[in-house]
Amino acid sequence: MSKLCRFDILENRQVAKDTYSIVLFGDCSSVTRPGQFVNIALEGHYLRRPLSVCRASTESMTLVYKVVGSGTYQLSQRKPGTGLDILTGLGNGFDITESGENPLLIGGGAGAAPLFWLAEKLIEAGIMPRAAIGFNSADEVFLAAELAQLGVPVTVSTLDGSMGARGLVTDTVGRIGLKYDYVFACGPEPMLRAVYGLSEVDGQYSFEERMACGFGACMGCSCETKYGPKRLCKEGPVLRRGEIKW
Amino acid sequence: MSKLCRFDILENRQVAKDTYSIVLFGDCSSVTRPGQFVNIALEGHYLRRPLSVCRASTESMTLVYKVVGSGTYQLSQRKPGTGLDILTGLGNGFDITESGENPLLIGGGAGAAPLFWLAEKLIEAGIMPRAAIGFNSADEVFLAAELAQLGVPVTVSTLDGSMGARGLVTDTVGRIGLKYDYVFACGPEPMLRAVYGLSEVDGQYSFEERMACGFGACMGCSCETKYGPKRLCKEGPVLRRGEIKW
Amino acid sequence: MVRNTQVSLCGIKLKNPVMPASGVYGFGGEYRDFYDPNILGAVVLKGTTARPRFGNPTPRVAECTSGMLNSVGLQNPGIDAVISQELPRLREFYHGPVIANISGFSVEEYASCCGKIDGLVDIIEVNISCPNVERGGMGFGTDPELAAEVTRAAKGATAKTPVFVKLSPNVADITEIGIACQEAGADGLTLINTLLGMRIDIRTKTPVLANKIGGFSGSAIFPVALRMVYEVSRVVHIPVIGVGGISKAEDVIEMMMAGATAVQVGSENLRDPMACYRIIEKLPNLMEKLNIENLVDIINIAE
Amino acid sequence: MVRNTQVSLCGIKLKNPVMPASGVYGFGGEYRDFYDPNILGAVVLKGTTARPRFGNPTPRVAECTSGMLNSVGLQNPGIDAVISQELPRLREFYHGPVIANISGFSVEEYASCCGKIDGLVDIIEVNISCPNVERGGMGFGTDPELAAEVTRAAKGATAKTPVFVKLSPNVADITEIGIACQEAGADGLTLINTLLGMRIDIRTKTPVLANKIGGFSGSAIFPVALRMVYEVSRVVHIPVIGVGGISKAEDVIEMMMAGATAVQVGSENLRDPMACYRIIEKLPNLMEKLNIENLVDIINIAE
Ligand SMILES: Cc1cc2nc3c(=O)[nH]c(=O)nc-3n(C[C@H](O)[C@H](O)[C@H](O)COP(=O)(O)OP(=O)(O)OC[C@H]3O[C@@H](n4cnc5c(N)ncnc54)[C@H](O)[C@@H]3O)c2cc1C
Ligand SMILES: Cc1cc2nc3c(=O)[nH]c(=O)nc-3n(C[C@H](O)[C@H](O)[C@H](O)COP(=O)(O)OP(=O)(O)OC[C@H]3O[C@@H](n4cnc5c(N)ncnc54)[C@H](O)[C@@H]3O)c2cc1C
Ligand SMILES: Cc1cc2nc3c(=O)[nH]c(=O)nc-3n(C[C@H](O)[C@H](O)[C@H](O)COP(=O)(O)O)c2cc1C
Ligand SMILES: Cc1cc2nc3c(=O)[nH]c(=O)nc-3n(C[C@H](O)[C@H](O)[C@H](O)COP(=O)(O)O)c2cc1C
Ligand code: FES
Ligand code: FES
Repeated sequence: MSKLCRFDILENRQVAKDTYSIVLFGDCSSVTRPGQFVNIALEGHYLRRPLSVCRASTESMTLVYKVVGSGTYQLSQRKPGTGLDILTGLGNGFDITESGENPLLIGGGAGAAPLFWLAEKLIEAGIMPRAAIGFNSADEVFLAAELAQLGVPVTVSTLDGSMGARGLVTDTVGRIGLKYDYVFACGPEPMLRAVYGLSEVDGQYSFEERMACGFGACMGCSCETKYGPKRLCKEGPVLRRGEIKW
Repeated sequence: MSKLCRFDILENRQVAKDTYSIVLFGDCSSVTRPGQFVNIALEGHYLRRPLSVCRASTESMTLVYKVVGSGTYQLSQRKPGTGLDILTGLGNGFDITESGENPLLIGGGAGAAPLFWLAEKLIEAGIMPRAAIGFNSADEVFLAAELAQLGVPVTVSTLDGSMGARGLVTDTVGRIGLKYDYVFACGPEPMLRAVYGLSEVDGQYSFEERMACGFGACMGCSCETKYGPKRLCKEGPVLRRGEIKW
Repeated sequence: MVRNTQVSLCGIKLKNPVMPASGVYGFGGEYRDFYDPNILGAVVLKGTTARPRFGNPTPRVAECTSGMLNSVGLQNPGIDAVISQELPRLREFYHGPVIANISGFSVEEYASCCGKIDGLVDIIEVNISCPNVERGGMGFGTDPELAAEVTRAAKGATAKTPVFVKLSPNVADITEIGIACQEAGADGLTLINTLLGMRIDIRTKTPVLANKIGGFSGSAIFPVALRMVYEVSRVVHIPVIGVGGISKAEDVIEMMMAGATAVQVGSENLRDPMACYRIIEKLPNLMEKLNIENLVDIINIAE
Repeated sequence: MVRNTQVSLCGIKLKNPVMPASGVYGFGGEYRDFYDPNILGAVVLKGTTARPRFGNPTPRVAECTSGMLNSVGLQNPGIDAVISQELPRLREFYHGPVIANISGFSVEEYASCCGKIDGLVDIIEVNISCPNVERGGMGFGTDPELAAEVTRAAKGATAKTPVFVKLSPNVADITEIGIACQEAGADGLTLINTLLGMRIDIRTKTPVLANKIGGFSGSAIFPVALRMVYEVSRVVHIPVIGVGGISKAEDVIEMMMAGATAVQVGSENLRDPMACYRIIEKLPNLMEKLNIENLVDIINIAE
């Protein structure tokens, strides 16, 4: 169930190069699963900006976003104490009940944000995941310490080798021969494709697409799947391996 | 000479029904004459809003405006301490050197705002004007006390008779047989026409017109005069009686 | 004083003139999280074609100043599924007037869809902004003769439901098209559909939309829509539904003064899912401020 | 690295591609309070006609969401006064390229004005958005044959100065008009002029403009202008000047990627008299960010 709510900014700080973490106070009752996202109205911008939930409780949530254009730039300049108009509880999110015993969480760049809450939920359900996250360079890395704090074994890759393994996160996973029986992946599409090609292991993949409404009304974000068209904002952003048409 | 400047709001308070007085701090060096105006940028509004200068010193000015639409409403909600992007020093303004010995200042509604500074300047030049100002009703009256404080004899008219004389300001001036040898008029066009018809006395009339630029670039505000077209934002808003085509 | 917001379109009474535009309201269910659709003057369904369509490749939306582009390309499950599944589903929770929006790539397709849905909805809105596949892609909506042909076909295939024709704004003279549709038997007109627009991503140096060019909608286009509604209303005698850039109650009043009997709110719903609710709630208050007793009194009033 | 913003139009070198659009810059003097016009790529003069014109009755501007309407109606002192007074005045303080903008209500008027100003300016921009009085008001800019006729007349009357034709966007297919002008000898094209729009004052229940309908411009129309520049650039081989809704350096880049060799900034100057200055100042910085060395390299790059 989606909901239109006012949130107050509690904190908005830089956590890595061009990357910010924003903590919002308000009604989070519609945010029920990791992998769901919210859609934020920003002054002077016609469309809302979709951002995944990195972490949520009933009355506060954390988003992690990268400044790429004028919307995210404006967001990065917003001060604690000011308010935001947000559409929450969007998308299906990850279903942890389908996970195997040894899931791998794999993520790239700012898109990796949902993995934190996902790890928490898995651990709550008695499953300790592994995580492999990739970035361009050391100064962009975030989430590694937080995941480690949860007890999750984390492998960091950077394209330029300035931290962790050098190369793409999928290269690293392949090279070190990480064993896993299920995968939860989120990040840019080329990364998702690489994960998909890495092994036949089942899993859930979270997609990004340009969106207008974010709640299923405009068909802007549709994706062809093996079981017909799906709206990534509604029947996604998470698709099962078995339905992806690659 | 027009100038684009940042101003800080020092004060913004209601002075009559729907009527506000705003005091602005900033570079007023281009505002040299009563009857000149400024053009204010407001968020979410494509065009600036023209408002006459009610009073100015070198580093602060006062505007008086009536809330009639979304722009003036937004302005009325702006808090002291915040800033405004303003184009100043616009228009020709009144020329007091042309005044007679016994000028009459006549104004209607929010448009009467420039009369205050005009009165001050005339008094500085050794000329004590009379003033006749008109409003719809008592709750809309402003400027009367301020003018009186300068020592200017003020006649107030209200349409509904709730304060001063009942009727249009021009009716009152005619009825009580006010004597004057020059007129400075500002207000809605019907009032200006009535003043024009009241006597053959020479004078200066300040006009309003929908404007885009306010600095002479677009020809949006042109007015046909006996001496050819004039831009009310540049060669106006003040026209001499002798050039008006009525 | 009670403010009367009722209007009527070809005898169909709407409790207020506000409805969502086709394509931003799916088949009626997507806004139930936000408000009860029964407050609407009518519900307008997503554009429907003879066969199911996925539409165009993504990205198929893009942002603009005060507006957006879309190149969704009529994604829909096809007329048969709309009739057998979507309509019954809608009727479960919505009891007001329903307007179907029909598109086609040939005159025959239009006629067939209209015939199938005749009698099952309150108004059929025929969207003639599609390219005509038979005549090499020339738009049905940009040639008065083609527009008339589609109108005649739709009217010929229907007996019970009034047919409105939804016009494209991408023409030099929209009155010509409006008159042609009226003469061909249209019961009403809806205008406007989207303008054609484009955006390029300067970082990637490529068009934002996979389809390159898309339909431009949102508050930005309001003055164009208003002008067209005004022009057409003055030369036809059938009712006009005004659409394009409406985002607030004031816009509804302005569009009706220009000649619209009812209005549709499109893209604004996508950025504010409460848009129609907000507008409908504000109307009586605004009517009071403007001293309007019956909304019907202001239709076409601006001279 | 030094960023090269130079472009050239028919051999005329512009130090940067940014110039004000016709009608928002008077005859060049109005912005001197704000910045030195010599920073501009070129100066474009207010639309000029055979005889002096006051233009339309006021109100003749209106506000819109992210844009404005104007129905100024070509107020200007006439071609003779422009040549004898305005041009010499401009040359006193401005030493760069000058583009004259010529309008007319008959083919003969266009030819006569173009002939008079031939050789006195760097480019003649022929504005064909005016109604054609000879053929009952049909716009010169909405019929390919009329557009070609005006182009031929302008070319026939000139020997020294390149002729650009400025197209109206109020057509179904702008490529048709662009090609017609090119075939008739145009040296370049400028697009777009204003869209037709309207606003009604809901308090007074009357159109805001005395003329009722006016030209719609400003950021709101950018996606339409960009689309048309893209469409036309792909089918002509003469240079295109892009205009419509440009308000920032990013828009300049986007418009050039769509196919424009230079751009004009219109209404944005009216709300921000420093607009051209701000845009020109920002360009090198933005080029650096986008890794563009020479601006000419991005012309028509978006596929
Ligand atoms: C479901 C979903 C979840 C996301 N979660 C995150 C997250 O947790 N952290 C994060 O940093 N980013 C996330 N993104 C990407 C994020 O939405 C974009 O980076 C952001 O919208 C860019 O806005 P902008 O104004 O800064 O950029 P601009 O380029 O100025 O935006 C212009 C338009 O393009 C759209 N857009 C631009 N880039 C993207 C993109 N990559 N995906 C979708 N739309 C885009 C914008 O929404 C806007 O409509 C997510 C996207 C989706 C669809
Ligand atoms: C030279 C000049 C001096 C002025 N001085 C004053 C003053 O001192 N105090 C005061 O209260 N008002 C004054 N006005 C009128 C004032 O500019 C308008 O009331 C104001 O612009 C309305 O803006 P809005 O957004 O509230 O109304 P809206 O109706 O929402 O404005 C819509 C558009 O119409 C224009 N507009 C609306 N009413 C007028 C009007 N009467 N004159 C010109 N443009 C208008 C606006 O500028 C805007 O572009 C002056 C106008 C001019 C031209
Ligand atoms: C995402 C989207 C999808 C649309 N789909 C359709 C459609 O299927 N059929 C149709 O006639 N119009 C369609 N339209 C056009 C709208 O119905 C409307 O005419 C247009 O968007 C202008 O209104 P607006 O400015 O209020 O959005 C669509 C518009 C959008 C934004
Ligand atoms: C006030 C005003 C006056 C204009 N006068 C002319 C003109 O005389 N000749 C002309 O070709 N275009 C004229 N135009 C159109 C502009 O040159 C430009 O094509 C149009 O405004 C779109 O650009 P913009 O969105 O940047 O304003 C005028 C536009 C405005 C706003
Ligand atoms: S973004 Fe509108 S349906 Fe997904
Ligand atoms: S408002 Fe632009 S010239 Fe006066």
